[in-house]
Amino acid sequence: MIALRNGGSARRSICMAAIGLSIVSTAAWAESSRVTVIRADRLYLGNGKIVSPGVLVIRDGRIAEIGVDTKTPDGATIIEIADTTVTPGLIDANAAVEASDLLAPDRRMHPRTWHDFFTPGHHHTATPDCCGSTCPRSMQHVSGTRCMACGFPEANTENAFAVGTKPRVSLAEQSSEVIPDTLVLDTTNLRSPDFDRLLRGGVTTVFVSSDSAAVIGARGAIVRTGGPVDRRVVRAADAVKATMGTDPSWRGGGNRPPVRRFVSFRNRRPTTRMGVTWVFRKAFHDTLRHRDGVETYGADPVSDSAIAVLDKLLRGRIPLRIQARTQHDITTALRLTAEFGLSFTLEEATEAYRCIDLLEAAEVPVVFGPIYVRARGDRRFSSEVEQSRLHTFKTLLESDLMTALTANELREEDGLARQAMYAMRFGLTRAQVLPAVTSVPAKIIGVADSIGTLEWGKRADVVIWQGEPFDTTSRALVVLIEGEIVLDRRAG
Amino acid sequence: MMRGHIEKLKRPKIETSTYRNDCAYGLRLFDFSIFRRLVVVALLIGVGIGEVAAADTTVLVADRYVAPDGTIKSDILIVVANGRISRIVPEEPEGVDAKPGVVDHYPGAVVCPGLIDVRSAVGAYGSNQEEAFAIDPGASAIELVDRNHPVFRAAAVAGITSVLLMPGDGNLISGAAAVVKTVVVDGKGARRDSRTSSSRTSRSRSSGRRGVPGVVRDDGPLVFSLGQSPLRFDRAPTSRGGAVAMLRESLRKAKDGVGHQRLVDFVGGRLDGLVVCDEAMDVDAAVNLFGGMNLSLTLVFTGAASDVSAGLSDVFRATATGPYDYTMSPNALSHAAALAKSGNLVALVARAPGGAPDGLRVTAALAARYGLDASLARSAMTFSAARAVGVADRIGSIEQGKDADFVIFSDDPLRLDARVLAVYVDGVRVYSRELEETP
Amino acid sequence: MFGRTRFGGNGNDISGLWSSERSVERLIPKRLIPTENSVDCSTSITPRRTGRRWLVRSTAAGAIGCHRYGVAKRRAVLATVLLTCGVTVSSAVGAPPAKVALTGGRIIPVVGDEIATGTVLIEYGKITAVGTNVEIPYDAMEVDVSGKVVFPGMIDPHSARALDVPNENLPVTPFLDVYDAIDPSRLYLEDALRDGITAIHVIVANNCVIGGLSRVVHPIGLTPDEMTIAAPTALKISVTPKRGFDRMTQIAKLRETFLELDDYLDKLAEEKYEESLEEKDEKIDVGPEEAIKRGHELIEPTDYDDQHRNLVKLTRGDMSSFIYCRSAGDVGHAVRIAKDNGFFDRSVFVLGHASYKAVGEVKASGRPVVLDAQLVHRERDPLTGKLSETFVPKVFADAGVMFALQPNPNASLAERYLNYQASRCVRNGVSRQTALESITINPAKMLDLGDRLGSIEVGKVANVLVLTGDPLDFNTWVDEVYINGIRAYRRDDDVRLKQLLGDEPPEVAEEGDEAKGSEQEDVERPGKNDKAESPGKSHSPGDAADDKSDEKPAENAPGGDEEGGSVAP
Amino acid sequence: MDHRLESGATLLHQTLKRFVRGVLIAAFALAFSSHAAEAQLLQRSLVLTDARIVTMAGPTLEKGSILVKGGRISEIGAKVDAPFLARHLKLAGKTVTPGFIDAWSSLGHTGSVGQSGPTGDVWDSFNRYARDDFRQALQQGVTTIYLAPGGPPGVGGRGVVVQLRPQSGGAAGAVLVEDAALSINIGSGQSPIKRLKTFKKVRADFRKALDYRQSLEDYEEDLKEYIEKLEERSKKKDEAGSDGDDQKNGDKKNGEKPAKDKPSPKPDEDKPDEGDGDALNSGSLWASFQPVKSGKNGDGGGKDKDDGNGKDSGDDKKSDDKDDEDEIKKPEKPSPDRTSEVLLRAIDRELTVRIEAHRTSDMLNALDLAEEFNLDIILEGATEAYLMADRLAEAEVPVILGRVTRSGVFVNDEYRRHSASNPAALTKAGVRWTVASGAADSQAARFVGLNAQVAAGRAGVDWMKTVTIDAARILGISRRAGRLARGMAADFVVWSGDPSDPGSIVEQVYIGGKLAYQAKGQ
Repeated sequence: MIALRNGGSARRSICMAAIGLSIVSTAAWAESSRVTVIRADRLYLGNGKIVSPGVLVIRDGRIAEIGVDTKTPDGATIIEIADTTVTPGLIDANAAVEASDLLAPDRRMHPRTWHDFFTPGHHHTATPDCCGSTCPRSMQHVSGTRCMACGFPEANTENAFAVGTKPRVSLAEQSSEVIPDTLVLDTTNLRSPDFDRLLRGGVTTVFVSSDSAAVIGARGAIVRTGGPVDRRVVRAADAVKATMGTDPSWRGGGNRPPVRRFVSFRNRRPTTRMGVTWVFRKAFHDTLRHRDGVETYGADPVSDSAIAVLDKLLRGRIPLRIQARTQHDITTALRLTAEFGLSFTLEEATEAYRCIDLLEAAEVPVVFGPIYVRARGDRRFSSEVEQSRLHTFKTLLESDLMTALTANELREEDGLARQAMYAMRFGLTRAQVLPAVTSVPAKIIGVADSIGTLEWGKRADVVIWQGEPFDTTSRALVVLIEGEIVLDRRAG
Repeated sequence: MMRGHIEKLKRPKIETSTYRNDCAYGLRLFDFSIFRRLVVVALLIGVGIGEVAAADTTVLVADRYVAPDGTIKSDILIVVANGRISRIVPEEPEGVDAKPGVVDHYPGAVVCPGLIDVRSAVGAYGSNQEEAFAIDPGASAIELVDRNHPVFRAAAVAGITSVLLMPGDGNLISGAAAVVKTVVVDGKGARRDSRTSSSRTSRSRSSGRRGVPGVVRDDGPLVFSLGQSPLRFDRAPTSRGGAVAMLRESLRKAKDGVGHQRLVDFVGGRLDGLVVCDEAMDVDAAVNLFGGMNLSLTLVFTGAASDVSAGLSDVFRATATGPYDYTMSPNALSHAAALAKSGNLVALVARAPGGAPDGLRVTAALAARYGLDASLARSAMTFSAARAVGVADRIGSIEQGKDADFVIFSDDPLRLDARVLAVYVDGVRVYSRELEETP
Repeated sequence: MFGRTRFGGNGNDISGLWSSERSVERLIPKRLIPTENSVDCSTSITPRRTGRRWLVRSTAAGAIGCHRYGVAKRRAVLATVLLTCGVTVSSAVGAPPAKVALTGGRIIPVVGDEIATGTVLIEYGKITAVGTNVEIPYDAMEVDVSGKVVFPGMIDPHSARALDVPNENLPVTPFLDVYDAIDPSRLYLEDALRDGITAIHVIVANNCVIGGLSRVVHPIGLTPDEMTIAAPTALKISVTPKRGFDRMTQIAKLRETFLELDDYLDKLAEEKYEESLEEKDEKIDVGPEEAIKRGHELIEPTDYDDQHRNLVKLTRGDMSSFIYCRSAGDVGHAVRIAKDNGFFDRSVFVLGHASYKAVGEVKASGRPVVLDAQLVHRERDPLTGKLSETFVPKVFADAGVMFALQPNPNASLAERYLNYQASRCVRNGVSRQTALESITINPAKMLDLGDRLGSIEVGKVANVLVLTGDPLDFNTWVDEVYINGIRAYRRDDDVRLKQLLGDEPPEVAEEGDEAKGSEQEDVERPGKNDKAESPGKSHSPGDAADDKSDEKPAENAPGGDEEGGSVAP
Repeated sequence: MDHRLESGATLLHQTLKRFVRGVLIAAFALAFSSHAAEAQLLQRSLVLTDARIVTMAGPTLEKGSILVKGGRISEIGAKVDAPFLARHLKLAGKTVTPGFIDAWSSLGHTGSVGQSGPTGDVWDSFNRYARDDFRQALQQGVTTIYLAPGGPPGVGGRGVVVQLRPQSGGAAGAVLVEDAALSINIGSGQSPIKRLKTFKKVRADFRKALDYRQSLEDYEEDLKEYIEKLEERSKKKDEAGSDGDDQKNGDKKNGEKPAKDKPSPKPDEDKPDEGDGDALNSGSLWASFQPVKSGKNGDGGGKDKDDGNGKDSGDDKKSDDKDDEDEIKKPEKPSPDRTSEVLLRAIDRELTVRIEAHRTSDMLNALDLAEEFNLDIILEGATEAYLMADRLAEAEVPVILGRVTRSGVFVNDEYRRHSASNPAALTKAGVRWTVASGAADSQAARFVGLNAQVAAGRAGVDWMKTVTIDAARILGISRRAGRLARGMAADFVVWSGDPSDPGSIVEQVYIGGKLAYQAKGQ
């Protein structure tokens, strides 16, 4: 404890020195290539290697050198903080990013149509109340009662700053169950403070996966969490996400029309697991027929543009991800994909501990998470989360499967780092967990050649942690994306 | 104020009595500028060579006027003939070759081009929201116009002489908007002073293709909507992702020449567009969709200053924002200023009749209070607005050859205590405060 | 034990029990130091409750072995325990020793210096020696805790989660006592024990104007009596509007309550005076004003009716109050009302996270505060639209205000641990000592139990945790919990924990699942139709009854005060 | 000795040193202390010079000066004598105006959903930590607001006048006038039929208050009589000695019985069946009505005062007659009715009543109410006032208009006949009016100046007058706010130019002579 205190003060002074140095050195910046040198007590390279103490040299946004005692080039920016660890930027392979900000800046809209006019309170317009929300009825917010307008207090709790936490807000297109022709990126708010929160947790790259409201959902995107908004998208149209289980029947608008509307496009399949399987199978079946020149027909027709994507999927040009939680759904996914010769990445996998053998046999990569005892947010409305276990991730990691860890929609203070913290509490070591949030997800989402580890030539997405990463008392101090500082908490 | 035929000009004392409540104008009477203007008018009478029939010509004389760039300049003399501005004589009386039939003199007042609300539903008869299909480029807002709708009059009295009538923004592509005048000087809905009805024959140049009078542009910009409104109905799309996918698909088809002619024209750059956005991410989506297509687009986006990103002006010719009211946050009220700062042409909207008609001036005043340059704010209601909807060749500024639509304010239109003294449409005075208030 | 006397005539009983040292001694030998232990393993009475949720707590209860009454019931439960996990209990059932020595551990006493390797000696439920050189009595049970950390039991300063329903509908209910609502079968209590919380201040939730009396309890025991550490502790008052109220109404109601109290006292005085005359066979001789004046001296503590008794105590400074202020603006009103009505000196402010803005006012008032479970306050700058975050405890720590932390039962996992909440403080720049105090000695002081709980010091009650590592390290587990010197929890015996961590035999797992599943029934689930399909379900009538008891709070719970139906290991 | 002397000297030296240091520090503090830290006593006097001063108390000074001392304007004019050490503020080209007053505001109000009734004080609902809101209001020159209680239709709570003065610890707002008015809403948020019902209820509340007063007065009288009788008896007792003891005992029992029997639900056991049956069958309807009628009207019972009183006194007399003369019945004190107490203050004109009404029918009702109970009223809203401006002028009722830019198309019933000519019509008829933010939104308060510009522009009057001196007069605070004159509190705003000009900004705001707001970069 005392040591820590001293460390703190020492750190501060070094901090000051570092800042001073960096001011001095900035002058030389513009002339030659931009070089940043990071000195830390430990470098965790993400591939199992540790350099301690270590120096990391970044030149023009790429990692140029990793060494024990490398010479500092002239005019380099030096980041040197006492008692720190450097890791690759964390990668969340299944992040949910909110579509629109719940703490939206208030703007008064005039009623747009008669319809709007007669449903007052439709817009989230009032100033943020003490409850932190911007709901028009925020005046009436009472601790403990759920506001019908904005979902308070849900909107306000620390773990609920993400997608799907506002029930009944649909992100996936609900007019059809097969929508691989839509893009998740279009529903992703690149200005969302969610990205800032991810950054604060040391996450530098995310795969934003489709909402689970459609059987064959939209195509996910790979996005950086920091830097200028127009340079964040790494891959705009990536893997297609399919969903097994009950989510397609009730997420989004739900497949039963609201009361008093008997004629609605919401009157449709699926409402059962049978329906989900039917829609999935029909879609690929139609695609195969289309290939043969036979027109699609019958129930649940698939649009041409969707078929074009599904065709690529069948040819293996677009990766497939399947969300399945229960053992039953996981086996269904395995069965269906075997039928069409598809390979896929498993998402969520809540009950994976029950069917490790099957998964191992099929060599399915798994993006597991988040770890919870009692599901919060939208997940708690699902019946599929009851048999979650705290050891599932450990079991997966110790198996032959390629397993990544994700925080999904959880943004509590430190998101993915916290998931890693949980994993450590439930039986894993730091050395085991670190690849699961860096190099393995990079492999799974197919960006391992540029990020995921600290190696020569890779993109310099780097996190400098105070102390050891994934400790309760440590946090990301500095985050760099492509060698540029995007988060700096050295000052406090 | 002095009005009527030239003989009346010789009795300047009438002018003082008309401003009962404002002694400031009384004092101004003995200003040099007034004196000079009187000289100008006298010269006109003496020197005037009539090209045009005297009865068809109106001469407007005022102390100040709003120039096309939005600044207030002093001393103007406008000759109106055939409903258009035929001459403007800002400084010197030489060269005035019109023999005026009517001379209206507004000492101390500011002549402003007629205000334009570029996002309104004024005069729409019934609902303007078609719900059946999300992509509906065939609809035309001009079909909605009810020329006898009372809100036209309310808008005109507030100084709004033209509005962009928009189809509801609940569709991804809602059809063509229309620009109409709030007063038709020769049609049924016209209101005019007694003197004009007897003394002249008006032209009907404002009549549109479809036979609806008072139309500036009937096949107006194609309206797109990327906000959340198109997602509400019981039809596709229900999500932003779906919306963008649908739009992308139909734009792609239109490029191949498939689809409604308007859409094809739009993609081909022959028709301009208007994109309604709710949030910054909608704007991003619009930039992604339309960027690089080299189109003539106007963004309609009431966002906040923090939403403004650079490069908007590359994609959009103008951005319309508003209406602003007293309840909005500073962040939202600085939106117009932030847009202007990053190089966008800013227009302001009142969204009449949902918003109050004088909301346009309130919006401009609030925008000015929150950082928008005053001249830009004035222009945003007039010339910039006209440019934003592609009618700048006809309305929006006091320039030769343009429609003679004016509002006479007792002071700077941004000063909210300035009153509308008179409104001219097509050179005809359609509202006069003095006449209306003293029966 | 206290139940019948709460409203009854003997007012001394209420306050006396917990404030005097005597009562503690009375508690310990009778309740927690068993003289005999006669658990009859062969008894086979059909259990009333067959919940797995009983396991850990019952084990503890068995260990403590309170045998004053309710033997049959407890035997039944114990029998169940033994049937389901016989091995577990048999190790704990043996008579716990009166003297325990925890040797070889690193001692973090919170008050006083840390001892790298030392011994904590517990005798008859109290800590009698702490240090490196402690002579261990020959009859003490020596527990080797080397490599581990000995830490005082943590204290939850404000919780309604042990109650079946957190709030009464009526706004002003000073006559209520949480005693009547404490549900010893709440899973929350089991969780609390597992997480190292040894004392819980059970108090009605914030949805009230004047709530009821609170009490401090252990998380173990079969009845509220057994659980009680001190009662009644405080009266709950909320300045923040109750559901359906606005601030004006709320404060007007508070004001009127105290005005009405004055009216009542006057009326009572007049009556008393008349009665006294009657006794003397005299006729009334003075007007009402004078009668009231004379009557005030005649009022005895027993005369107050239920509605007003506790309010009188409050206004006379005989009782402390926990005043809830959700937003910063409420703090000023809380201070004013408390000062106007004479209970300021014993008040504790329970603050919402937005209240940090009033830190100046709080500091000036000099009163301690209980902070919101949500430690970060977020708000948007109206000018720039930027989201700003404030770490609330840091603000109070910097101002030097004494504060206590609450666990956040709504969080997904980590914030449920009180020690994790403290470690967040350290991460955000609060000193380690302050953070540790805020979960141990500070809440104890606020509850007027600073001399008995909250630290490892000689003479204090032996509520001690044995941790596997530093309390602020997330990988630390609570290994053992000693309450009143008796081991109430052992991680090795925690069947539910094992089950979640995958160490359990499969049959138990299935049953455990079901218990957990039924916990979640209170949530409306769109996918409910699938439920019947889920394997491994067996419905017994006993279970159904259990489920019902858990459904209620979820409906009425304010601030998500629903049952924490999960193990938070 | 030496030693002591020396130490004494050192002591002296040290004291001197300390003194000097103290003086230095004090001087330093004086010179550099920020506005917040200044104590009232230490506050330096402030001199503003060369400013255009819109006084509202007289003609505008084109180049004037103000001397502020102790938070008040001690001198104002073309030139003032600046005292030594005064802080000088040269404001050439700037305009100084009084702070604007929002006479009907909800700035900082945390909302009202419940019905607190007249016992509610809106100050309880004021969030003193709404820093940003206050700053924005000051930024537009607003320094004083009347905080309206709002709430559902009916008799609401009491409002306060608040000055947006910064307080210690980040809080702001100080009460200028407590209990400024009682708020009644009979105008908005309801259908026309319900509005009438609400009005009926309001009237009933006032009647009830009068009844309550009557019962109190009756009680006072009875009490006097009672005490007299007591004194008489004690005299008698002194005279008679102890021979009346037995009698007293007997009396007591007799006297007690009826008192105990009356409230007990079960009457005599002699006629159990009939009575119960009656009560249950025929009386059930009555039972539900009865308590409302008699219970709420205190002891008098019934609304017909004369009847009730007569009956009561008759009863008293009878019982007196029947019992022994020694038995004295104690008058029962009516239970305190705090709602009525507030309403009585309104009836006594101690409390202004502000009535929100929009439609003509509601405004007429409001005027009737004022006439019936002799209330001192102010009308809020008054959307249709232009239709009955003469009537309002005749009744001498001031009017506070709310938001004046409304479209009249998508609005509620009460605003449907909104007219832009409202301010002009009021001016013409000679009604005292001002314009305020209308309490609909706490954000709107800051734009009260702009709202006034619109309204005054329509009426052709000076807009600044409406939000300063006019508003102050209507609020009854014209002696403390709303104009710049000698002796007034120094609440003023420094504008960069003409306040009417959209380009000019507020540079500084002083409240009570202290800097409350300063624009960034000033």
